[in-house]
Amino acid sequence: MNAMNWPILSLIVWLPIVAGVAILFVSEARAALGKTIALAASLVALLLTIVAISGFDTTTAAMQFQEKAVWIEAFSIHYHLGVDGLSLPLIALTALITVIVVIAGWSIRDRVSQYMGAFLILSGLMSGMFAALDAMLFYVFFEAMLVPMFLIIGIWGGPNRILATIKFFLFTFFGSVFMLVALIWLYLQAGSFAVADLHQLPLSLNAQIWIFLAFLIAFAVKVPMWPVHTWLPDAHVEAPTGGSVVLAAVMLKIGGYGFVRYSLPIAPDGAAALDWLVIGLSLVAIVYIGFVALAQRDMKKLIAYSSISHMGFATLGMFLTFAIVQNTGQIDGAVLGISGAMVQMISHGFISGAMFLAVGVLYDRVHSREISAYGGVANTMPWFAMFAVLFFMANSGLPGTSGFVGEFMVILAAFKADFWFAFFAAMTLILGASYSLWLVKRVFYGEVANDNVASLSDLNAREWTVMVVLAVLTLGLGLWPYPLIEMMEPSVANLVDHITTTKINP
Amino acid sequence: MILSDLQLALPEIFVAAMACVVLVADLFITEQRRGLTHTLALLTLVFAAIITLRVMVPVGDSVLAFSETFVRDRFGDIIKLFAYLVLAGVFVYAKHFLRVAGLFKGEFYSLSLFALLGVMIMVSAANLVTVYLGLELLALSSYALVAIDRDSASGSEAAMKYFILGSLASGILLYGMSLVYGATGTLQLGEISQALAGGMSDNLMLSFGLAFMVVGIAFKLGAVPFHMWLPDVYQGAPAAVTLLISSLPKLGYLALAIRLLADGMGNMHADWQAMLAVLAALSLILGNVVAIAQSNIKRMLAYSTISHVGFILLGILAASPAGYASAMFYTIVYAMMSAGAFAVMILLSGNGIEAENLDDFKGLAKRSPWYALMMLMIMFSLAGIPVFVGFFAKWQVIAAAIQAGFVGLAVLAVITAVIGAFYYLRVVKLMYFDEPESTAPVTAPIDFRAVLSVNGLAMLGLGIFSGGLIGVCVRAFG
Amino acid sequence: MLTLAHFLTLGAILFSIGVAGIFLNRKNIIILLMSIELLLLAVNMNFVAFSRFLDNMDGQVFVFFILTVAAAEAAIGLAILVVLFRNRETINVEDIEELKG
Amino acid sequence: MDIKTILLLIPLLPLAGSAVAGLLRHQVGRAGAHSVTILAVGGAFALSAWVALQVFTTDWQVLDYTVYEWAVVDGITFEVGFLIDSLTALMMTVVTFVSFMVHVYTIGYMKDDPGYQRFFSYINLFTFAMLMLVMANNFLQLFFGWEAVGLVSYLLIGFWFRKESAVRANLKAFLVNRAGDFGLLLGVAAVLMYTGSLDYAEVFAAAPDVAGETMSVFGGVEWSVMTFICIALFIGAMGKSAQVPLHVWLPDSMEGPTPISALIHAATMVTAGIFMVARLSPLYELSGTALSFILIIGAITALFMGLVGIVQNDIKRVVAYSTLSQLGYMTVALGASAYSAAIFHLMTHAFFKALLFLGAGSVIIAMHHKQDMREMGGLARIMPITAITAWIGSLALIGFPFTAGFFSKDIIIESVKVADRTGAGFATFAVYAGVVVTALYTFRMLYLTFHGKSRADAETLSHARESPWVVTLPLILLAIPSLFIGWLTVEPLLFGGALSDAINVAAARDPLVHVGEHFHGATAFALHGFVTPVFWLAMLGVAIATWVYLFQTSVAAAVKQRLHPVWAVLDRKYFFDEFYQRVIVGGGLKIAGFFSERGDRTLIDGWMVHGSARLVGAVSSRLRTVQTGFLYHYAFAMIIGLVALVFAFVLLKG
Amino acid sequence: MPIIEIVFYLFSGIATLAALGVITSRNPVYSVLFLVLAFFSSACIWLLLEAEFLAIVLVLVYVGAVMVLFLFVVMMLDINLTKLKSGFASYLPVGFMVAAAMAAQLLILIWARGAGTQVLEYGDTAGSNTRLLGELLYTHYLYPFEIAGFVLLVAIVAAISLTHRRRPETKYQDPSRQVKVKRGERVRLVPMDAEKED
Repeated sequence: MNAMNWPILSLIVWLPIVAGVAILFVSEARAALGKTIALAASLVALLLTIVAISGFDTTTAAMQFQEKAVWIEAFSIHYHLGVDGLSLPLIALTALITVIVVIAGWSIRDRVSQYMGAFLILSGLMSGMFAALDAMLFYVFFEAMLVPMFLIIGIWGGPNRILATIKFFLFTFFGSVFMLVALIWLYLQAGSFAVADLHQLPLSLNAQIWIFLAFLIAFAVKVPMWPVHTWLPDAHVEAPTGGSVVLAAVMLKIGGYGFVRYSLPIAPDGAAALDWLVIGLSLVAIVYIGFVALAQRDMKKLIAYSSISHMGFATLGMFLTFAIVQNTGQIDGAVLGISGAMVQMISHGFISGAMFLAVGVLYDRVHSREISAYGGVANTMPWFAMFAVLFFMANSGLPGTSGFVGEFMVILAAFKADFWFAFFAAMTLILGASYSLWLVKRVFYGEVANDNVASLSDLNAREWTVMVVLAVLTLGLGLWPYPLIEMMEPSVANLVDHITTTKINP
Repeated sequence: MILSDLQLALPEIFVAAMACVVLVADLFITEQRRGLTHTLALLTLVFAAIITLRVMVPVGDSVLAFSETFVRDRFGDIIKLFAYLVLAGVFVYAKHFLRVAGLFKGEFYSLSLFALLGVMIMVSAANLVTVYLGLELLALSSYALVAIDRDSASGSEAAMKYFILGSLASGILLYGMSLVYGATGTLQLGEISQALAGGMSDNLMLSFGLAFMVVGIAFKLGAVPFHMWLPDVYQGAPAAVTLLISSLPKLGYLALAIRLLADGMGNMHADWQAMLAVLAALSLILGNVVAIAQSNIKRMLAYSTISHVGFILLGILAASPAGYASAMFYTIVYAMMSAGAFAVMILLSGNGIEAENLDDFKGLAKRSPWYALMMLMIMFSLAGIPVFVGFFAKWQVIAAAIQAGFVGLAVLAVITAVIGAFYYLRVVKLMYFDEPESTAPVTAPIDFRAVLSVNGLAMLGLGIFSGGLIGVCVRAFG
Repeated sequence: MLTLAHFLTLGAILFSIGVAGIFLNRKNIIILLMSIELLLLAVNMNFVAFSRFLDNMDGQVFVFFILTVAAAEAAIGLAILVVLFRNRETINVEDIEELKG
Repeated sequence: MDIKTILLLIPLLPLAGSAVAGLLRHQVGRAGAHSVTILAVGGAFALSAWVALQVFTTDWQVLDYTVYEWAVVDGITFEVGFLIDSLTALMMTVVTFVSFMVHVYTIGYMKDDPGYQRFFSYINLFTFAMLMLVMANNFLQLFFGWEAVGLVSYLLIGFWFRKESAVRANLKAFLVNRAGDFGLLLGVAAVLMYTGSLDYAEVFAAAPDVAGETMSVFGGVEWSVMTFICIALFIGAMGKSAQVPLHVWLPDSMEGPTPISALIHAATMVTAGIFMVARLSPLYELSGTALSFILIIGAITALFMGLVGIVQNDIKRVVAYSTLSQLGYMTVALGASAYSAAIFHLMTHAFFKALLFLGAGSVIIAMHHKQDMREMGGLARIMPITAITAWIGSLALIGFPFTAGFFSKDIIIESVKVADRTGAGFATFAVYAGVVVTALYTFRMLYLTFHGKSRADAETLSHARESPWVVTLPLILLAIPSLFIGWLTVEPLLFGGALSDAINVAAARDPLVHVGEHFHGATAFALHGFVTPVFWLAMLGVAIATWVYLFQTSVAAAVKQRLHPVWAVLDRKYFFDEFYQRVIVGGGLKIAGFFSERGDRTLIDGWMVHGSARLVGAVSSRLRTVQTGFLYHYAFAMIIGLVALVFAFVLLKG
Repeated sequence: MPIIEIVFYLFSGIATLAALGVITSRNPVYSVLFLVLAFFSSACIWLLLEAEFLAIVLVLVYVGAVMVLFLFVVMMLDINLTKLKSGFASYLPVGFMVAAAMAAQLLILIWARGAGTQVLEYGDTAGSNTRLLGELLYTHYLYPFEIAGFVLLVAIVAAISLTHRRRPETKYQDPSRQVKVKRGERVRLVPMDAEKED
C-alpha cells in the first residue's frame, strides 16, 4: 500500500486550505454553514492522515507518499512532499488538533466564518510545512502560517492582543529570516533546495557552524528556547482558546521538527560543535522557566511557561547525541534521546492543547484567566475537574500519561551524556509538579471562592467530546507508546547515523 | 537587420503619437465626457501592448537601431509590457480620485503617456543621449504631474523640491556622463563597454564619472542619502499622482540603472558594486526605520519605497544575469504592490479628502472585508511574507546578493525587513483589530474594484505561481 | 599653454559654484533655478572641451540636447515657481518647509 | 484459567472497579459503587491468596514474563511485565487483604459523604496501582506504580478538597514524594546506563560487573556506580516510605479520610520503599556504603519520629508518627541486610497499623470527627470492640511477645545487633531506645482515648456509641492477624527460606543467619522474648505511660513545663516543616519571583525585547527630524553623499 | 603669454566671478544679469574651442530667451525683496567646506592625476562646425532629436497647464456660446391671467 498512487499528502495539505478559503466567503448570517464545512473538512483531513498512517511502512526510514512537481524552474524549486517517521506523527497531530479546535471554537460569536477559515488555512499550512521536502517550500509554509495566526490572535484575542500578536509575528519573523539567508546560501552551494540534497551536501566546519546558528535562531524562536521565548506567554495569554491550542500543540513543534529535519542533518558537525549551547539553553528552559512558571498568576501564562519548559526536553533530547558520543564513545542512547524528544513533542501537543482548552472552558464561563479569580471549581464542575487534574498531572509527567514517556526517555538518555544533564532535567519532576498542582490546588480545590464559581455549570457535550478525545490520547500514548515509537524508530535511527557521520568536506 | 528601425520603435512611435492625440482630442471633449480621454488612454496602452508583443525580439537577442541609439531586447520588452500594465492600473485607480478632486483633466493623461514614453525611451536606450532624453522626458512629466493640482500648496511645494533636486541630480548625472565621454570618447553604451573591456577600467576619470552617474541613478531610484525628495513628493502630490510616480517610473529607473551600469559600465562592476552596497545598506536601514515613525500613509509608503529600493539595489549589485533578473522581478512586483497600496488609500478618500492618515484605515475589515483582504495581501507582500509574491522578490535579490558574496548585506537586508514588517503589520492591525471610526460604506466604480481585486489577488497568485514570472525575468537576461 | 585641464577646471569650478548655490542659498528659489543653469553650463563646458580635444562631435551634439532640455527645464521650473508663488505668496527657500519628517 | 490470565486479572479487577465506580458514578449509585469495588478487590484478594498459596506451598518456579511491550527503542525493550515470586505473592496478598478490609470499613466510615463513589473509585484505583508496583518485573513499571500510588495518595489526601488543610497536605505529599522520585529516576537512569536494561533479572545479572565501575559526579570525585545507583534509588524510597528528612508529608497526610490513612499511609503505599529495596537486594548487597546510609537514615527515623509521637494530641497523628517510627525500623532492617525481616515487619505492621488506624477511625466516628485526644477518655466503656482491638493493635505495636509485632520487631533488633556495618552501633541504640518510646506513646494514646475520665463535652458524648458492623468487622478481621500472623509465619518466612527466591543475601553477610542460630521455633522465641531487655524496655515505657497518663495525670503537665525546650522541639517536629516552608518553599517562590520579574519581565522582555523595539522607535523619531523640509538640507545631504562616495570609492581606491 | 591664454583666463575669470555673483547677490534681477554674463563669457570660451554653433546658440537661446523668461518671472512675481532673508545658511562654513571639498576632488582628478594633459592646438578644421553638427543631428542622432521635440512639447504642455488658468473673478465672453444661444435659454414665457379691471 506504500505505493499509494493518489496524492494523499497534497490532499491533507490543500483540503483544509481550500475549505478554509471557501469558508472565508460564507457570510456571517450563515455561520452555522461555515462551522459545518469546517468540521467536515477537518474530519476528512484527519481521516486522510489515518489512511496515511495505516499505509505507512514502519520498517523504513525512506520518505513515503512522495509527490514531486516543478514549482519554480529557474531555481530548481520543487513542490515536493513526502513523510517519514518524524513528520507523519506531527501531521497527524496537526489534523487532530484542527478537529479539536474547530469543535472547541463552536461557541465563537464574532466573525465565525473567518475564524474557522483562518484555522483551516493554518492547519493546511502546518501540514504542508511538515510534509515539505523542498527547503523553499518548507520555508514558504513556515512563514505563511504566521499570517493566519497573526490574525487569529489579533482579531479574536484578549485585551492586549495587539501587542501580543505583533510581538509574536516579529519574533518569529525575525528568527526565520536568518534561516532564509542560510537556505539560500545552501542552495547556492548545492544547486538545489531539495532537503535530501542539502542533507548530503558536504560543508566546512565553519560554514556548518554559521548555518547551524542561522537555523538555531529560527527554530529557537519557534520552540521557543530561552531567551527568545517571551513572545509565547504574551501570545498565549491573549490568543483565543483555539489559537492557544494550535500554538502550543502544533506551532511549537515546528521548531523541534526544524532541528531534526534541517539543523541536525544539514550541519551535523556544526551541531556537534555547538551542542553545549542548545543543551545549556534546554536545561535553562527546564529549570529557569520552571521557576518562572511557578510565579505566574495567570493560568494561560503559567501553561505557556510550562510549554517552554517542556519543549526544553524536546531540544535537549535532540542534541544529546553528540554529548553521548563524547561521553561514552558510542551512540547507544542517541536514538533514545531523539525518540524521546519526538514523543515529547507529540505528547505535549495533546497535553498543552488540553490544558488550554481547560482554561478556555473556564474563561468562557467566567471571563477571567487569573488564578485568583477561581477556587473550588471542583465543587461546581466535578467532571471538568477530573479532566483538568488528569491533564495537569500529565503535564507534571505522571507515568501512565503521555507526559511521562518523552521526559522519561530523554532523562534516561541525558544520563548517558552527563549526570548533570539528567540531574537538571529531572528537576522537572519537582518543578513541573509544583506549578501544575499548585494551580490545580488554587483553582479547583478549596471552598467555592465566589459567585462566579458558584454559578459554574459542568461541561457540555461538546466540551466533553473534546476532553474525552484528548484524555484517551494522553492515556493511550502514556500506556502504550509502542506504535508511535515504532513508526519513528527507523527514521530516528537513520538520523542518528547521519548526524554522527561527519560532513566536513575535505 | 530583419526589421526596419521604424518597425522596431513602433511601440514608442505609437505611444508618442497617441499622447499627442490624447492631448489634442481632449481639447474638444467637454468636462462631462472626459471619460473618453480616459478610455482613449487605456486603449493606447492596450494597443501599445499588442504592438510590442507583435515584434518581440528573440530571447537573448538584442537589436540596435537608429544608428545604435536605440536597442530592443527581451528585458526592455518585458519592462515595457509591465509599464503599460501598471499605467493602465494607475489610470483606472486614478480616475475616480481625479474626478472627485477636480483634477480630471486631459493633461493628466497626456503627461502620463509622455512619462510612459520617457520610460520606454530609457528602457530602449543604447546611447547616453537617449538615456538622458528619456530620463528628462519622464522627469519633466513627473514634475508637472506633481504640481497638477494648481491650488494645492503642498503639491506645488513638492513639485518645487522635486524639480530642484531632480535637476541637481540630472546635473550630477550629466557631469558623470561627460567624464565618461571624455575618457572613452563615445556616447554609445556598447562602445563604452568595449572601451572598458580594453583595459581602461582603472582610469580615474571613468571612476569619477561612474560615481557621479551612480549618484544620479541613486537619486532617481530614491536611495539614501539621495532620497530626501521622495517622502515630501509622495506626500505633497495628489494621491493619483503619487500612485503614478511610485510605480511606473521605478520600471524606467531600473532600466536606467541596468543600461548604464550593466550595459555600459559592466566591466567596472567591482567599482559600482561597492557603491551600491553602501547605498543599499543605508536605504534598507533608513527606509525601514524611519517609516515606523510615520503617521501619514503616503510618507510611510514613501519610506517603504526607500527600503524597497535598497532591495532592488541588492539585486543590481550582484552584477550577474541572475541579479539583474531578480532586480527586474522585484521592481515589477514592487510597482504592482505600490500601485495597489495607493489604490486602497484612494479608495478610502471618498469625497475628495485624501485619506492620508493611517487612522483612516481603522476597522476597514468591518467596513469592507474584501478591500481589507486585498490591502492585507498587499501589506504582507510588501513585508515579504510568503506565500505572497513580495517574498519571492525578496529572496531572489537576497540570493543574488549572497551569490555575489554580499552575505553581510543580505543579513542586514533581512534584519531590516523584520523591522519593516512592523509598519506593514500596523496597517493590518488598524484594518483588522481596530474599530472603524466611520461607518460610511466604501464605494468605488466597478472597474476600480475589479482592477484592485486583480491587483490584490495577484499578490497571492504571482506568489503561488511565481515560477512563470521568475522564468520570464531570468530569460530576459539570457 | 592651454590644455584640456584648463577647460575642465573651469567646468569644475562652475559646477561647484552651482552646487554650492543650491545648498548654501537661503534666499530665493529663482536663484536655485539659476544655479541649476550653472550646473548645466559646467557640464556643457566639459562636453565641449572633451569634444574638441577628442576631435569628436558627439560631445557637441550632447550639448545641443542639453541646451534643449535645459530650456524646457527652465520653462517647467518657472511654471512651478509661479504656481508655488500663487499658493504661498512667497518663494523664500526657508518658507518652503511644510512637507517634512 | 491460565495462570497468566489470573495474574492479569488481579490488577485489572480493581482497575475496572475503579472505572465503573468513578466514571459511571451516577449510573451505579452508592450501593452499586461499593458492591462493584468490593467485589473487584475481593476477587483480587482471593486470586492473590490463591497465587500466594501456590507460591508458598507448591514447587513454584519464579514467573517472570512480559505482559506487553511498552516501547522498543534503541535496542532497549521497555515493557510491562510481572515477576511473581514469594515476595510479590506476599505483598499482593497483604495489599489486597488490607485493601479489602478498608473497602468494607469505608462503607460505614464514609456513609454520609457526598463523594462516596469517588472514594471507592480512588481506593480501587490505588489497589491497582499498588499491585502494578509490587508485581513489576522492571524499573519502568516500578516507577509507574510508584507514581501512580502517589497520584492516588494525592487524590485521597485531598479527598475533602474543600478543606484548605487537606489540599495543602496533598500538594505537600505529592511534592515531597516527587523530591524522592527525583532520586529514583536518576537511579533508574543510572541503572539503564550501566546495565543497558531496566529488567530486574537482566539488571541483577549485570550488576556484579558494574560493581567495580566508578563515575564522576562532582568534579573529580569518583563514586562507585553501585553506591550511586543504590542511594539514588533509596532517595525515592525515602520519599515514599517517609524517611527523614522526606518524612514531613506523612503526618500531614492524615488530613485524608481515615481509611486512607490505614490503607495507604500505614499499610501499603508507604511500605513501597521498603519493598523496593528488598526487591533490589541484589543491587544493595553490592554497596556497603549505601546500606550504611540506609541504616543510619532508618535509625534516625525510628527513634526521633517516635519521640514526636509522644507529644501529639491528635489521635491519628500519634498513629502517623508511630508509622514513621516503624518504617524506620523496617529501613534499619534493610540497612542491616535483613531484608526478609524488613518485609516481615512490613507485613505484620500492615495488619496492626491498619487495625490501629481503623480503630482510631472508629473512635473518630464516635466522636463526630473530633480527633483531639484531650477531648476523649473513657471510651472503652462505650465502644468495647474498638477498645479491645485497639489494645491488640497496641500490644502488637509495642512488640508484646506472641503478637505479630513482637516477632518482626525483635528480629530486626537482633539483626541490627549482629550487623557488621558502619552505623550499626548507633542503629542498635536507636532501635532499643525506640522500644521505650513506642511503648510510651502507644499507651499514652490508649489511656487518653479509652481510659480515665471522659473529657468530651456532653453533647458529643451523648451521641457516642460503638460503630456499626461494617466498621467493627474489619477491626476484628485485622485483629486476628495482628495477633497471630507473626507466630504463624515467622519461621517459614525468615528462616525457612520462603523468600529466598526473591531475596538472596550471602550467608556470611546475612544477619538473619546469625539470628537464626538462636531461633528454635516461634513459641520458644516468643517465650524467650519475656526475658529479653527489649521486653523490659517496652514495659518501662508502658509503666511510665500508665503512671503519667492513667494515675498521675498532673505529671505530664509538670514534665512539659520542666522540659519545655525539649517539648517545644518535639512539638514543632524538629522544625522540619518550618525549615521546608521557609527555605525550600519560600526560597523557591522567591527564586521564581525573581526569575519571573527580574529575569523574564525586566531583563529579557523589558530590556532586550521591548528595549530594542523602543530603541528602533527612538532612532526612528530621531532620524525623522533629519528630514527637515528645507530644500538646502536635502541638497546638502546629496552633495555630502556624492563627496563621500567619490572619496571612499574613487580617491581611496585610486 | 599668448593671446589665446589671455582670452581664456579673462573670460574664465569673468565667468567664475559672475557665477559667484549669481549665487550671492541679494536681488534676483542682479542674479539673472550675472548669469547672462556667465553664459556670455562661456560662449566666448566655446569659441576658443571652435564650437561656434553652440556658442551662438548659447547666447541666442539662453541670453535671448531663457534669461528673458527668468527676468520676466522675477518681475512678474512681485517679490518683496525686503522680506527675503539675505545671507547664507547657518552652516555656511561647513557648507563651504563641502563645496570646496567637491571642487578639490574634481581638481585632484584633473590636475594631480594627470587627466587632460593634451594641449590645445589649432590646425586645419575639417569643415564648418555647424555643418558637422547638423549632419550628425539629422542622421546619427535622429532618434534623440525627435525625442527632444517631445521634451519641448512636454515643457509647453506642462507650463501652460500649470500657469494658464481662468480666474473666477474675471468675466469672459464666449463668442461661440453667444452665437449658439437658443431662444429658450434667454426668453421665458410666463403665463399670466389677464388682469381684471377694477
